[in-house]
Amino acid sequence: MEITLWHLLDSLLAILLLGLAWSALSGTDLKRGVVLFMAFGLLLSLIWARLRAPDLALAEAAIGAGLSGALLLLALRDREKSENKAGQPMSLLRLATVLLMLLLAASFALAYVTAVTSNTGGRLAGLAFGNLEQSGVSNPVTAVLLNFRAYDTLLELAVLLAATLGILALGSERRPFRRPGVLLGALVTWISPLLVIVAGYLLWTGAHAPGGAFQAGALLAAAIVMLRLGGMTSEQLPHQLLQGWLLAGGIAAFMLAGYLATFHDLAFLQYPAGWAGLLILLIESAAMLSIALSLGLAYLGGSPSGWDERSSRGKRS
Amino acid sequence: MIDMDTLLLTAAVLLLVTLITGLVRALIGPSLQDRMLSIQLLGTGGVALLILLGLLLKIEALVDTALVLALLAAVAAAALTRRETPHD
Amino acid sequence: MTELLGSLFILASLAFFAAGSIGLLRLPDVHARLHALTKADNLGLGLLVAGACLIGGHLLLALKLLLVWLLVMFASAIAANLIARHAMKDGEES
Amino acid sequence: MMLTQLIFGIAGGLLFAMGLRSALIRESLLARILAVNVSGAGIFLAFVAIAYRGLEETPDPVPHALVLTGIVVAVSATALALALRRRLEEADDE
Repeated sequence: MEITLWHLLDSLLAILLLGLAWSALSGTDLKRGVVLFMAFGLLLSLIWARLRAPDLALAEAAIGAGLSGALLLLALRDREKSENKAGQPMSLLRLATVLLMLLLAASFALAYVTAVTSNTGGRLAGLAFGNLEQSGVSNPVTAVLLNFRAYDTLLELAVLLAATLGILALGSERRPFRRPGVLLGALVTWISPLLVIVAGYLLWTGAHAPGGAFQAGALLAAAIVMLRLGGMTSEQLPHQLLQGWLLAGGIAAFMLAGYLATFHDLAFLQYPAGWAGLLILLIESAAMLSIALSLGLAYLGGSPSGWDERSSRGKRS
Repeated sequence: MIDMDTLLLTAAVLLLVTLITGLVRALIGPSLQDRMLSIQLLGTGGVALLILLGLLLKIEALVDTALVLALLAAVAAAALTRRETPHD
Repeated sequence: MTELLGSLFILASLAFFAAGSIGLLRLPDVHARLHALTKADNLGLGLLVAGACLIGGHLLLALKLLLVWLLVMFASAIAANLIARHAMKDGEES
Repeated sequence: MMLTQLIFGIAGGLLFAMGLRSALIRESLLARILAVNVSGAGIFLAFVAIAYRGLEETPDPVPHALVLTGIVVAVSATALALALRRRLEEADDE
């Protein structure tokens, strides 16, 4: 193995990442932990770029650096008696934990070395590249997500929907913010539309370049977060009925496209020849809206106020 | 005369070293705002590093990533500095 | 020729980033550090973007890079203000 | 195995262990949620390092797709965990 300047860059990135993770996890000040965790997400996005994974870099830049941080910062406001401090480690568990860690670290190392050195990893990649032309898109990651392993993505959307339903069932939304000052107001009015435009661009470009429904959905969700920070109330969201349709829309579009294939004597989710590109774009558009609204409602923290008063719908002051 | 890639790579390494230097401030604090500044630093410096990596690895989409990172650094700053609502 | 000029710009930008980081590390309080960081790093990024435009070649890339720079300048100007106000409010309370 | 894969593989393993340790020994729920996220990032890092094929080669898209869905699932799971934590506090207050 020849050591080059690239390896110096890699080592510096890795050390910095570990340093940030360590300081985010240690210490008893939770606010400090959350801010450092946001820096950790930013750095992770740079590492995905370094490892030639621009699709992940885009998603991490939107989610790791922005959305998770915003969610955690809101959660800092829920003060609990035992939780104002991060708390001291429980001493009893310490020894057992260290032993467990050693065991897990050994199995992790074994699994990793096997995965990297064996040839089985190459076979799937070969399959993916070999069939790229029939997939309807030219970005291999989008092809894997929406075509070769579409089942996974369909179920992933179901997981997302389940998590959102859980959040909606757990309680009502947080109080909205006050009207912002001039500066924050300007930031919100400028950044939110830009986020929407870039989301549309990423959705479109995802067919042939890095991007796609997940990145675009995360950016739209970031737009919702930004508007929320600027004092948006849940009344300004679409009508409750429309929200329900949007939330389920990603899965619905996916299922419809899947069943369409069965009318052509194909397997479920096996797109008819020539239609793959269009179907993928339609599924991705619906999935983007579902993902955006799911994550947006997650930032609201619960079911929007007014959702439970079905009778008074539309008459809220 | 050294070639372009070596020059860009050296620049990327040096840039990362300056980022690490700045991030020491995030680790030692002392105030919360010092840590917020480190996010600003990683935002701007991260955009710079992404542009360099895009040139080096010949991935043009990293410029799109830089754009997204710049946008989200603004969202992060807004989320970080938003104070509590009156009756929350 | 353009490549040489581009690399000169990129090397020059490193000096600004270094100044920003050293300022962040060495200056005495949040407001001074803020001033060092945002001014120096935005200038550094501007030089780096100019260099990348010269090296990268085509127009679309250059336009995108320019957009990124403008966006960073706008966002960090406001973010710097927000952080400074945040720090001032903390100062009043304590 | 390439040295780059080794470096990021080790980093991924350490992140995974570090996060898991904190998730087990911390009392605060929020600290645990943070820790699980760091731990998950370690797994993602290992996956992406496995997919890496070299400076000029296109990496394996399958792990990338898995990690991409993983990132989105992780943030929605985090949101659900935070909502549960908030509900738990309200239940304690009653």
